Amino acid sequence: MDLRFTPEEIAFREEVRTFFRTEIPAEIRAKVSEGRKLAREDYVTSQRILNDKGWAVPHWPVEHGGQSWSAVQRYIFMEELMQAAVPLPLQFNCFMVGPVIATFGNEAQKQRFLPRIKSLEDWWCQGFSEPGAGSDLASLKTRAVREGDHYIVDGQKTWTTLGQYADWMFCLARTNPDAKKQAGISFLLIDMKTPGVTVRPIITIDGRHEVNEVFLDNVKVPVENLVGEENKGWDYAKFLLANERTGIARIGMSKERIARIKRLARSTPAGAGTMWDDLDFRSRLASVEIELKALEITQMRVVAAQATRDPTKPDPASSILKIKGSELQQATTELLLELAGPNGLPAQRDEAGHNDMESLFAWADTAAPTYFNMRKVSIYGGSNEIQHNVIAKAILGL
Amino acid sequence: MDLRFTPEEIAFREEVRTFFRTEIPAEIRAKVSEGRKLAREDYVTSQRILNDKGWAVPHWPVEHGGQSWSAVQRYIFMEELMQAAVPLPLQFNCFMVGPVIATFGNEAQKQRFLPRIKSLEDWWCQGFSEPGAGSDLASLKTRAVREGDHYIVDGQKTWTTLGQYADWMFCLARTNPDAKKQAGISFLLIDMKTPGVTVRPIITIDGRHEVNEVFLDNVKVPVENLVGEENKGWDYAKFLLANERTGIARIGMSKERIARIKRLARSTPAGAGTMWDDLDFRSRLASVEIELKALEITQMRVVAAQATRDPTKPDPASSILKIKGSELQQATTELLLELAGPNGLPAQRDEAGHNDMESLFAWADTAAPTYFNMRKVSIYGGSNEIQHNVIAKAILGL
Amino acid sequence: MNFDLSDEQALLRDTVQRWAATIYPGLEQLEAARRAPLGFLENRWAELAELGLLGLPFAEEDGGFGGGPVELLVVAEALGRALAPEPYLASIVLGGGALRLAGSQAQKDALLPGVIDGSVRLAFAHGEAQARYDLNDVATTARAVEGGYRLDGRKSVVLNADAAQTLVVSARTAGGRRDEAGITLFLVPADAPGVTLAPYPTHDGGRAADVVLADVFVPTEAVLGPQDAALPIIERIIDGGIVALCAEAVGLMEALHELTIEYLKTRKQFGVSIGSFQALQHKAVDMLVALEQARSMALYAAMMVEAEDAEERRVALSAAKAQINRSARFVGQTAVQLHGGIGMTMEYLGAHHFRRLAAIELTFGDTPFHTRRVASEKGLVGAD
Amino acid sequence: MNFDLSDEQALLRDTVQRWAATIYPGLEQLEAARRAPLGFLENRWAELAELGLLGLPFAEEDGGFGGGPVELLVVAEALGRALAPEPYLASIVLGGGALRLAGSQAQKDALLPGVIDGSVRLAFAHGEAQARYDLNDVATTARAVEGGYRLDGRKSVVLNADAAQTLVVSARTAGGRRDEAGITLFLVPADAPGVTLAPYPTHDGGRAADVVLADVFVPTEAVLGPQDAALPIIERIIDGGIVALCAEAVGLMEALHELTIEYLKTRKQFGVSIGSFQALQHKAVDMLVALEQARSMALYAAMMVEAEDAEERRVALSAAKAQINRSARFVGQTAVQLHGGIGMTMEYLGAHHFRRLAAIELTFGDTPFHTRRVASEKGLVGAD
Repeated sequence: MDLRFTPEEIAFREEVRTFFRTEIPAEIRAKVSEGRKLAREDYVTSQRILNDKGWAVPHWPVEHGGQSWSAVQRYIFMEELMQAAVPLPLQFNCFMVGPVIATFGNEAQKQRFLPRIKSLEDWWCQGFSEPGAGSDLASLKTRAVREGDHYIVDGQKTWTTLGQYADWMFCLARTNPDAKKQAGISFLLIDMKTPGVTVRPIITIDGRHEVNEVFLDNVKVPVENLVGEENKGWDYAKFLLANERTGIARIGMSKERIARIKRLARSTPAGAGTMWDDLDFRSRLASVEIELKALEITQMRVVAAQATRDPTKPDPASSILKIKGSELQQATTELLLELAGPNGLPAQRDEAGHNDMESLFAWADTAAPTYFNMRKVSIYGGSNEIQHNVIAKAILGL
Repeated sequence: MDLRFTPEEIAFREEVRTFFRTEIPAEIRAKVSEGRKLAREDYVTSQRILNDKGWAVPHWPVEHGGQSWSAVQRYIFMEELMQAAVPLPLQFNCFMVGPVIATFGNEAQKQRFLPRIKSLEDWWCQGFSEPGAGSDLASLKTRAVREGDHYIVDGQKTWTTLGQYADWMFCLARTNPDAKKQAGISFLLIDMKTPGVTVRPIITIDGRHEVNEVFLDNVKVPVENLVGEENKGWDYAKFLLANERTGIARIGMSKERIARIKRLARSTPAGAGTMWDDLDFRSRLASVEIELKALEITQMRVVAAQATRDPTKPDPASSILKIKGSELQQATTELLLELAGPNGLPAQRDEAGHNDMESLFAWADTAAPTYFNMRKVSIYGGSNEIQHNVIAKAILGL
Repeated sequence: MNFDLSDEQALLRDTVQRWAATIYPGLEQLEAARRAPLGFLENRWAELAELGLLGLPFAEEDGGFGGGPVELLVVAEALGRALAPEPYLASIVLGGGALRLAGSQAQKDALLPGVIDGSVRLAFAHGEAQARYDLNDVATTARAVEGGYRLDGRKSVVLNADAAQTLVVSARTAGGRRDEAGITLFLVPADAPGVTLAPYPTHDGGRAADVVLADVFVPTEAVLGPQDAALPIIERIIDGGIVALCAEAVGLMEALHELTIEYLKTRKQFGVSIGSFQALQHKAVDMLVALEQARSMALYAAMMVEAEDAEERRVALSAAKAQINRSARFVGQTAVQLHGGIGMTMEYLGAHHFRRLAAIELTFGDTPFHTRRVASEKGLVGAD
Repeated sequence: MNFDLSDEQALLRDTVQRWAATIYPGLEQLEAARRAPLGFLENRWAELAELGLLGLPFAEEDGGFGGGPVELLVVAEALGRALAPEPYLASIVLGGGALRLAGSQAQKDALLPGVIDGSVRLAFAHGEAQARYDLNDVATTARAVEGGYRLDGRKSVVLNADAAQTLVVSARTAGGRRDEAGITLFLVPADAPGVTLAPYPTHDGGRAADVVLADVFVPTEAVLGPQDAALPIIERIIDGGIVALCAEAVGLMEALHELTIEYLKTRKQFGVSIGSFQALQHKAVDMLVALEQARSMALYAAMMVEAEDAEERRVALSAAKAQINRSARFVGQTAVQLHGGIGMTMEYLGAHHFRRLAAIELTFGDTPFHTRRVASEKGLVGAD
């Protein structure tokens, strides 16, 4: 047992750290750190820089542009990326549809889609959730009926994150209405420019446009855009969701936010000094740091165990990462909002300009939206209640 | 709306407060406050003093020795009693079997038992719980078979609190094995000296002998010791348990413990000063005080509402009192143990005598047993999980 | 001890509830009002005047109705339930509170008729960016000049300042930034030369402004209450604000809990209503417990806000606000969690309750601030 | 990065687990050992010597096996699982740690052979009643006299002192009670004139003693490590103790969690196993999460206990102990709650795990103490 990184791993960490902090534009990283809205171009710029370096999709098979990194290297890469406040390579492209096509797609699909997925020439969105389904994903109602060399797709998707930017959607649709729930579902790739696709914004409690409803009305999808076998889509979705869950602890993001809180606390007036002088505040911050350090080790244990696991089956331990990781992400946003205090109330204070004192609190505008927005992390990707059910069944045998 | 006490109520409070603090021996009250073991005689002494004053059972019907106090007066009486660290009048006598006999017993039973119940000439214990039943009380297995003018009782009871002191037990036994669960149960009064009654101590995690198992082996119980009707015992038990729950928040006890923690903190060395100088400790104490004040008002609201409620039906709001009251009782014991710190580890340090410094921590010996013992309050009287179920169903309609 | 409302109080509650339910039956009406330039519609304010609510806390001899803390509780809870956006807190409770507690008869005569008939609104310009929740932290200055004072400084997050004709401004007439002594209150017309407002929406759907005071002249008669000794009055103004916020939060939590229970009963998943899942039931129960604890402490705040003993009052109000804050956070977060995705959207009414509850936590002191205040004084349980 | 045990470490774990499971298969055997005068049976101590465990942490040149923190982790976790009552912590980790870290070759030669073969046991007499968890708080004095020192003072809750032949005693050779400098360690025979032990059982089923030192003479050779500068060594001794406690707590929590899951599966109520109730399932899951968090931090403690940088080490060890404490409280309390009445009795094995977990919280620093230590230094996340 040796819990330290090897000298090679430390060198690797330095390499990626330096790259992130020198090559990804500081303005983009500042937006991420400060919880400000990223433009489509910010995502694209950042991912192209990674892609040019060969780092947009290091976890993919080497033949499609991946790196032959160890699990530890991949872990280091993601942690450093988050701690440098680099935008995550677009999840839907790099962690979802890409691996599915690389694993289950046919050669033509691989050739056509994968290069544009990793370069973000195509922006993908996810068409899984439906109104009324929630965590019971398999009860989806969208139908795809085969007519000649097309499917005709009808239905409605929701919670489609960043769908307003998307060129393509990967979508679950019911191709056999007579089969049992999970059976009879297929995995389709839909061009968002196809007639019949309508995107409607949903404004979330942070006041932003991040998610959408997508209406599919008589949408013609060529049969060549079916991934894998008809009616086997549920298997591919499970594979994809397992990928989603392992990355969900977002420890690097929480670390980055804690570091930011510490910096801000030193300049935030409180009483005769600053919030940094408030040992009570710092003790509560330390409590979160402690749990986060524990979770980081837990994550490293899961990463180390991945070497000997069947990669197509989800590790139930990832549910622990999901539960605790989301709780800690939320806890950091609560501390950020506490730090902002009454200066966290204004929504668009900058419309008024600042004097020196208010400019000390210019950051505070995004504290509440960040707090509001992060309530989602215990809901999406399988709510924390669902994760509890998963562990109770799969690990505890209850 | 006027949330203050009336001048008459304030005068009443002064009267009972003075009585408790001058008439109940200080040694007995000190034992209660310090979490030390009370001897049987301590209970008897205290209750006799109350009984001589006419205050052992103020909530009983006046014709059996009760007082015509208002709900507010009863509340004030109990709160002041607990805050003065007076031993509660024996629950099994005064709040359980007494009201049942007064309400459902026949005239002979009232004449025979009630005076000795309130004077604690007879010590009663409760024979409800059975091994394997737990919160599912109605699944009890003890049987009573009618033979002439006796019942022959066979079975086993458990968690019989202070059964080692008891002269009598009130007991649920199944008289009709063919009836459905709650039907077919009768409420019997059993003389503990009857052949076939065996009491076995159970040592609890505080290291003390507080509860027992009671074995009933071919025990002859005269038919005149049946309360009310045969097979109607479940109704009387429900009446009794509703009584149990309203008193269970024990706000006065928690207040008394907080006051004691504050006194002790002022003399407990910590760093260069005392624990009272530790604002972090005091903030955590204040958090409990705040919740306790809120619960006190909640309890007063329930008390005020009692005037217009059917007294034979439990108020589901009492489940709120049970949940929060038990959590706060437990929270105070955690703070007490924290205050004790490493000096809370010794179990019988007094065997060694103290110097001045250790005598400052003489109190610390009982901190851990008190903490251990109070884990019971979220378990007994219907576990807090059961209380959640009750509220979900009865109040929320889920 | 008596928790019943008097007939008059019950009537007041029913009146306000009925008005709020009629005017704001749903999100659409609420959003329409919020989109107005001031964040509410002036004709609604006039309706509140007609209902007598704007005169409620003022003495009868001043044209008011002599309502006390219980009346405030009833009104704030009913308005809170409906998320009514009118500036009752800013104008009547805070600004009006300042006039009520410290105004001379002349000042009351000049302003109260307009406040009560709805033609004049007030705002309380006290907080500053560096002060957080410390009421004594005032950097704004007032220099004595011939015939009056000249004010300089910046007031931060002044609730509904853009809707006010007159501002109650605190400024330092003596002492250093954090001294308790040396603070004085002034009545300042919002359109006085040198007053600049920088208004903005707040994250709970309300409005506030930063108020810049640049060499603003006010005459000596503009001094409200005692010179150099306004801090105790400011405390009492904020105490009134705390009572109003506590009651408002109770109304919000009650409504949000009802929405949640309704959702649990109707929303189906895995073929059953999600309210049949025990884990969710227990969380809904914990919400109820938190709500009832908050309700009790709102009552306690109303009971204690007029207590004579300043320390006792301070401990009680802080305890109430701390409990409200804790309950508000738990109820708000749990409601969103139990709703799942829909609870995350602005299209869902409950999300607005959640946002307002979060804002209440940040107003007039957060949980650590008030808990420490309880801890640093004698506390709630005597140790004699 | 590699979390696998080496073959030797895995063998060590299996050996200790097998021994503990054989010797302490249930409560009866455990209670029998605890009833012995010293709270454990001396022949079991000899068995631990035969297994090589008593020499484990000592250097090979001193007759030991050169085991490091991971070996300590493995042994303490396995002994913890079984609630083994032998004084491994007191004698080998603490007392032995003092010798290992500060002993001269002569002192090691004199004592270690006996420690390793089980004929000599040590105890670490450092804590005092007023000190709580502050390692610098030492009121016991050592006056330099001709040929040595005279010690006066009282040591409090010295673990397994009544089983030790030699005590490692801290005393002040300079400075005031809470000064960091001026503390010196001494080797004191337990039967030296003037040493009086007041032993007692502890609430977790173990034993400890107060040690009274009344004008106790020790020769100059009894000084262990540097004069006046023992505090850094004391810190490292306690650091070792923290690693051992963390690992022990993980073993205890693991066993208690298993008992709880077993109980949930077998216990029937309302006609079904109580493990089918979702609310109880979710609590059992929360126990697992707490256990895994604790397991990770025990690993972290072992990894960091030999770090060069004293501040980094201190923050890491405090973080580990704080996490262990929090997990221990949650797992212990929840286990009792899920068991209901049976979990409240000494007849149930799990109740003993609960008691020991509570005692671990009070040993070498509670949660607020260690959280504050993390907060007051640079913390775990850099803010550069």
